[in-house]
Amino acid sequence: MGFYQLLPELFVLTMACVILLVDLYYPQKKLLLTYSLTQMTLVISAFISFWLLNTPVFIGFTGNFVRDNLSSFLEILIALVTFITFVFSRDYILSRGNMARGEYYILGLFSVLGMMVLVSAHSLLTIYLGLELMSLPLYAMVAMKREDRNASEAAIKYFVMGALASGMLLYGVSLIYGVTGALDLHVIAQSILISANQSYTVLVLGLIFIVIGSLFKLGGAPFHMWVPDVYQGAPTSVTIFVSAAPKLAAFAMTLRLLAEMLPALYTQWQPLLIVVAILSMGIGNLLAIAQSSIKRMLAYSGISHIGYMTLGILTGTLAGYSAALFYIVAYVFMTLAGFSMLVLLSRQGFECENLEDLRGLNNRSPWLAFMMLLVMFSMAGLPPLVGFFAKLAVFEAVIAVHLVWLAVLAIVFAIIGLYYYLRVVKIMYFDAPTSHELISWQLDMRLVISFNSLALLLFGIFPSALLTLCHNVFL
Amino acid sequence: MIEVIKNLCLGIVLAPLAAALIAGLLGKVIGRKGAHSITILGVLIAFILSLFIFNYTVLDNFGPFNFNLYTWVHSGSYKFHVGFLVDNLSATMILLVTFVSLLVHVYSIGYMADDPDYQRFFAYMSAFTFAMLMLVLANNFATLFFGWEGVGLISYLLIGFWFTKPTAAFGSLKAFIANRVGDMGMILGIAAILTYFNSLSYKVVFAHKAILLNQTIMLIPGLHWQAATVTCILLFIGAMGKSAQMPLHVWLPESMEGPTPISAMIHAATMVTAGVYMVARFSPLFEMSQVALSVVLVIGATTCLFCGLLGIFQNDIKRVIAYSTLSQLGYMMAGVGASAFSAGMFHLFTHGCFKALLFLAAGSVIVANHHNQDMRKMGGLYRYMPITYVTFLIGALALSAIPPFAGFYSKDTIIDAVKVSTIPGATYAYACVLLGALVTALYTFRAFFLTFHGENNVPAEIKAHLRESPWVMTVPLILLAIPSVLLGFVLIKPMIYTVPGLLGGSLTVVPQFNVIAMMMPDFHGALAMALHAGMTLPFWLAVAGIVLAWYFTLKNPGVAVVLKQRFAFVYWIMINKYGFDDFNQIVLVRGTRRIGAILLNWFDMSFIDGFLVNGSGRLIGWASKIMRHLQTGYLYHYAFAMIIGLFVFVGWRLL
Amino acid sequence: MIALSNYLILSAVLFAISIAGLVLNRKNLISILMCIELLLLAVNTNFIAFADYLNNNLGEVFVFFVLTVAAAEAAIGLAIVITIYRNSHTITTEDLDNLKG
Amino acid sequence: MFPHILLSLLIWIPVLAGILVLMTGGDENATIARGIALTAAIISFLLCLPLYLLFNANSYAMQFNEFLPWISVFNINYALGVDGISVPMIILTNFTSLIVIIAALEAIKYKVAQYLSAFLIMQGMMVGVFVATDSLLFYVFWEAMLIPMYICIGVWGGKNRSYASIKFFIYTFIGSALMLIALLYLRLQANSFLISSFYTLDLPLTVQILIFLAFFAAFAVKVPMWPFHTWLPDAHTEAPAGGSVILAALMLKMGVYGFIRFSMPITPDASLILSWLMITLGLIAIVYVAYIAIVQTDMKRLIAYSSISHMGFAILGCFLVYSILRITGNYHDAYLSIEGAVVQMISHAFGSGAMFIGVGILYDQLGSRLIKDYSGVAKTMPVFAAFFMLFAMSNVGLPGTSGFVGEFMIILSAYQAHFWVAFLAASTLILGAAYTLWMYKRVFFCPVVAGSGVEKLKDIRSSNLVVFILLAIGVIWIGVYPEWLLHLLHASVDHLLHISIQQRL
Repeated sequence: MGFYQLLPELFVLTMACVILLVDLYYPQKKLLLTYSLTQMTLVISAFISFWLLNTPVFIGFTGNFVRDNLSSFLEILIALVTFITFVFSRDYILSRGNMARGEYYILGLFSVLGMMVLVSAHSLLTIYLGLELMSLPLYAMVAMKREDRNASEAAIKYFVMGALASGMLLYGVSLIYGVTGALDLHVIAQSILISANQSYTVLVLGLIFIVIGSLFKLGGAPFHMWVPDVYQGAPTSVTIFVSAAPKLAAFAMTLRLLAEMLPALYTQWQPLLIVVAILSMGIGNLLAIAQSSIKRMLAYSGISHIGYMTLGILTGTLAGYSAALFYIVAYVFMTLAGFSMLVLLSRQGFECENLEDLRGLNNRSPWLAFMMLLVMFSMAGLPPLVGFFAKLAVFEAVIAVHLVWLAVLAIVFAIIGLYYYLRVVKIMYFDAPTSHELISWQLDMRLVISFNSLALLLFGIFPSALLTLCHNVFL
Repeated sequence: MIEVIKNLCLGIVLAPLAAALIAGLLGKVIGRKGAHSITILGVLIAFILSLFIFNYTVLDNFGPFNFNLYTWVHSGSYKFHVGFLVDNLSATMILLVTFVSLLVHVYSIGYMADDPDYQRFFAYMSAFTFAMLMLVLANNFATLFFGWEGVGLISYLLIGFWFTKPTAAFGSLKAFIANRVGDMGMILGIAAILTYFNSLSYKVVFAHKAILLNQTIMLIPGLHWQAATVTCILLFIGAMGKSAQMPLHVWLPESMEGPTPISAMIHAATMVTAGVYMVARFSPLFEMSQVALSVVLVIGATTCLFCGLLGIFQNDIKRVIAYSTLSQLGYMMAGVGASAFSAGMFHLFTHGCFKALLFLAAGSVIVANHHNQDMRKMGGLYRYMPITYVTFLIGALALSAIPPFAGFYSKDTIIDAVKVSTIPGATYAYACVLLGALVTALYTFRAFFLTFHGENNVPAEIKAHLRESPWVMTVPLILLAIPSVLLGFVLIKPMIYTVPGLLGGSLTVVPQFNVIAMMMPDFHGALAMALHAGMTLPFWLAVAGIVLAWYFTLKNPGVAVVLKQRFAFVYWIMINKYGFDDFNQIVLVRGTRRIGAILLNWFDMSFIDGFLVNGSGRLIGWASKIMRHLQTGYLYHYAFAMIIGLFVFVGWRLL
Repeated sequence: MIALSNYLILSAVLFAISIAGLVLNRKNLISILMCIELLLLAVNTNFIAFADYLNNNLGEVFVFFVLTVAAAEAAIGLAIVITIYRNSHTITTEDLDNLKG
Repeated sequence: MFPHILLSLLIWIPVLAGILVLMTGGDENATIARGIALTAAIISFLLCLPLYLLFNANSYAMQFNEFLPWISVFNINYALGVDGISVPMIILTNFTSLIVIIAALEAIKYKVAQYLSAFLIMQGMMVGVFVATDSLLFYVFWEAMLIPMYICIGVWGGKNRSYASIKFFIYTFIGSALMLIALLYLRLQANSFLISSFYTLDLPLTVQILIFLAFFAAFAVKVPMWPFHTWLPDAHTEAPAGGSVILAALMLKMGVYGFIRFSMPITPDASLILSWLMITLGLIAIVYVAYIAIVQTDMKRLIAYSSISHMGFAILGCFLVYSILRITGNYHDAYLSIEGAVVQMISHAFGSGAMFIGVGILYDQLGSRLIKDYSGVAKTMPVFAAFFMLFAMSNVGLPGTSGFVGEFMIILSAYQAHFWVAFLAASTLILGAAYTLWMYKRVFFCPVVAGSGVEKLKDIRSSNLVVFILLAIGVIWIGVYPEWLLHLLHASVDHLLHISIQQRL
């Protein structure tokens, strides 16, 4: 039966239940046990996924489940990213009393489970289930800071839009099902190939719904409206979570739906993605300029990154997919580092949310300023940081399919985007600090953020390993 | 032999350079005495070695020697060297340069005695000698240009020697810029040479000069010009800058802001004559273009007369001499323009001596008067400074071309050469140089009478200290007075009326322009020429000039005042120097600044930077602000945006 | 026998109504939740109709899952609405515009 | 020495030293930071010696090659090598960096470690630009250099530093971003990022022109050519003295280097067709910008504009090649102009770099860069004034100084192309003298105004004196014996010219 292929998912599920019980019945100070168990779970699941890496592709459980390199790789990353997220969450929720509950981790774990299901889903049903399992805890987590009006507002916006999007996705799924009579991705792909022109219109209609549903989760324009509000409104530790790991899962979903299920409709979805990519890059970069809240700015910057990533997918080539994968991985670690920095700079009674709060960071903590500088320049796509090679990879893929104009347009938007990244650096380095309060010294956070940021540099100087990995995932 | 010459030349050139470097860099270490000793030693070495060279080259007639020291630039087809050409022309010229320089160095010990920047001054002077020698000795255009600009630089530095004086700072800048205008022509001329000959070496260029005959160049569409003409005129523009020919003469009067020894050496005897030297040096090229010669002649003659006229109206003793220098440079140019290259060079040599003499004598007067240069506050000085008086008189007589002083021979030769010349413009030029003789005598003796004769107007406190200058200043005067008397008499035959002559094969004259050959039959020796002077117009004009000067300054000064009132307009033009300065200041300087300001403000800052660069920045910022409003914060708008997206996609892909 | 297309049209109409409700309703969050339920019902209708038409029970299976998820969704949605009410004493959609721009 | 890793050492020693310096932390350890930085700079400069000695100037081939696969997926390699054009640039880079670091020893007192580290890292990146033979590696160094420069202008700059630094960054990024697209396109055709593999591509004319324009965007901004020059005065004015020196002496040169290394050999036909445009822009830079320089009131701005004007010569020198070739038909005639361009690049580095340091010295003492705040500085700072005069004269292009050689070679070449081109180019003799010496007159000459602070100025000493002496040696050495530099160039220029004039259509 190959149950061991399911091991990471099963493990996380079991542990989530165990931790739920522990948290309920074992009284603890500072949630230490819950926290450690959660982190341990993530680490172990990552190891299990790692162990499953490079095993032959397994499709089982009546075609609902797939274990391939993409899924294992993304599962590792999801676990890792969540691990980092939780490192930054611990102090954050402890110092904000009403959030300090075990549910935070448990919800997070369930969401991770949803993501894992999503990345290894092989049928429309599992995709839907994974998607919802991932999203529902997220809605709750956004609203966890219960007395915060903005958090609730963000939650309801996220929730309503998310529900709408999954409704659309479902509608598309139902149409595809109606045409092909199947839910298994490969079966659908096969039957579309065989009966090419039959019900083409319905197929395309379904495709459009599916594209909208999946791009919504990624946060591509014009389905991006929730992103800035949620990122800004949610507690920063949740923002890290929302902005990072789910993107990996959503990326996998998009790729499975478009590249695995509907490669035959390539000519139909490519133009859609081109539009989305251009809009995302444009809106993301343009609107980020006008922001004074750094969380919101990073949200818009995230939208633009999704646009660049989409460039890779829309090529419809393996090189493009691997470029997109590389991009999304790079993006996730950049955004992780960016938001983590905000957590690190916040303390009880002070949330580092506005650009102004970074003023003169170089005077207060040169090291952290330097880390943030790396993040910003990586996001801007400057060598020798990983963000540059991410952009390079997608541009390369786009030019390879003779969409040079698109690459030029993307570059133009990158130039516009450069401005606001530079502004962050400017605020940190060139402006005099307004506050001289010491920055709290949490070794774990500092270590993690240093590793994270230096990784951006390291993978920028030696991108080959990661690039090759992303490349091999699709072989 | 050539090795010996090479080493001699190196010695000549490097001795002043080394002296200059030591005096300049280690000035504080070696002190004032050390500075003047080392530089005088350097120039003395150069002078002595020049004598050897002169002996070898001119008297013993070995030579010419042409050699390269090292390759300066080698690029593709072209090789530019640093090298020397020692022939009669350059050998004679370096003798003059080192001689005058030596005397001026000695003289400066006295003149500059009270100056705090003593060492710097001597360093500059030695450096100037170096640059001038490079200019003279060059065997190719690149080296020539090095010396050419080098003397310009040091002239700039020396005019601005007392840089805290605003007028000195202004004068130096003006001198440099005016020279640069000429140099621009010069460098284009050099570029033309390279284009036509693929080489900058004199030897190659002169050997292949026929190349120029078949070439034309189209500067304005439809108008073909002789390559020779264009090249020569471009080079001549360089000469105009350096030799202060109209309209680039404006800097020379300003250069009087420098110390007087400098005026004597640089702005009278040596540097300013470089233009004449260059035209003579390139006589093979100039001879190929009648147009170019004509231009040289007309400009020279014009400068000769009109700058001389200005000298009459000056009250500053140095400025009078400065305008006289301009006028005499005009004579030289007219001479070479008339193809009497040897006559031009002849005047260059004699003028170098008597003008240096005049300046140094004037300097002596100025020192005695405690740096007052206004002649109206002098007068009757002959009683106090007899040596200066006599030497000044000798200089003045030489300048006024009274036989048998040096200036008579050289100037009369030029006037005769212009008279017999047949190239276009010669008649006009003749009129100019003829009147120039009158004018020269007039302003020279006006200055002479005002300074040394008449009523003593020296302020009382200075009068008490009036006395003759120290020997370091008077000895050079005497040494210069000797050639000012004799040089013409001695040199006229060997230099002008002998074939091949003192300057020998350095000069080329084609038969149809050879005015000297036409004058040859009328020459019967130097003495005869002096005796014959009474029969010639220029002599009587000069005498008339002296008499007029005497009449207006000593006999009846009131007439001058009446004339001034009667011809107020002419006087106004004259004291404004024909308006050249105002024109430059208002049209060129202010115009340039205006253009610059317009380009800067309207184009660079407003259009490119303001509109295009920051404009696009602003546009993006504006778009960003506008688009922000799309994100209204209302849930139903967000949903609506998604639906719009849906409809657009559906409509686009399915309809 | 009612033709498949009629079901599809019905579901499309339901879908349209729910979306219209989402877009046009500016007052009450609860009705937005209801619209979302309606949206899922439209999808369910589709699935059932297709399953019946194709003679394939996968669609029906899917419907069960959708219903379950919808229930969970409604629970979370209502919980969020409650926190909103606690914080701002209103559940009017129009008032939720703190986050914008 | 180790020829096989020499180039890597040249790149990475400064970078590693930079990191080391950065780790010394705050200003309490400034002395250590200074020591490390100076040592590293001296070592890298000394490493140029084996580079120069072991370099075979008779071969056009890339030497000291290093080749390691770097990013195999895209076939990007860590490929280094130098030819006769890059060797002088590398020596210049290390020399200038040494100068800047010596000059910073005294002048910089705030965040010393960060300052020195920024410059060391920049130095490594700049060497990288000149030694990379893989175009993407080139691009990485090209862009990476912007970051420390941005920080440098922004942290240690003047009042308007934020604006200037962001403008500098975005401006240069715009250009290079387009270049990236061109590189990616070329790699698609050549299946390799090696620059040499681009030389053999036969591209259709339209493509060539587009690629030329993309490269043009990158290099023209860097040079900077009119009308892409407006970042430079701002950046120069606001940057600290060291930043201005690096900008003027090295970064601008990269634009010209790019034209010689990329544009001309890769797209020869487009270069030929568009050479008129380049020549025109070069002339505009020479004349128009000189006019603007005349009316500047800020010394640094004035020198910045004069830099633009001088770089116009370098551009002119590069693209005159095509006109000369058309007229004389002998490509040996074209050497003069392109080698003139290289000499101009090097010589300008000395002259303007030194002048920027000079203005920095004045600024440190009086806190003003405005010409009108000074008068009679020569009275109180005679040694400084003497050096400044030398550098000003180099800027004016006086024979015997380095500034003359390049201009002379290019003006002479320009005449072969067309009289009026030469005429406009030669107008710099007047205009250059006008703006430089007019400034000199107002700042150094004229009486000292009491109360202006000039009377309290102290003349240069110790480290600044060393800097000036080194620069003065450079200026005079190149001016008197440029053949020392030129002999390195011949073989490589010959090779690149061959490629750059081949018709590929």
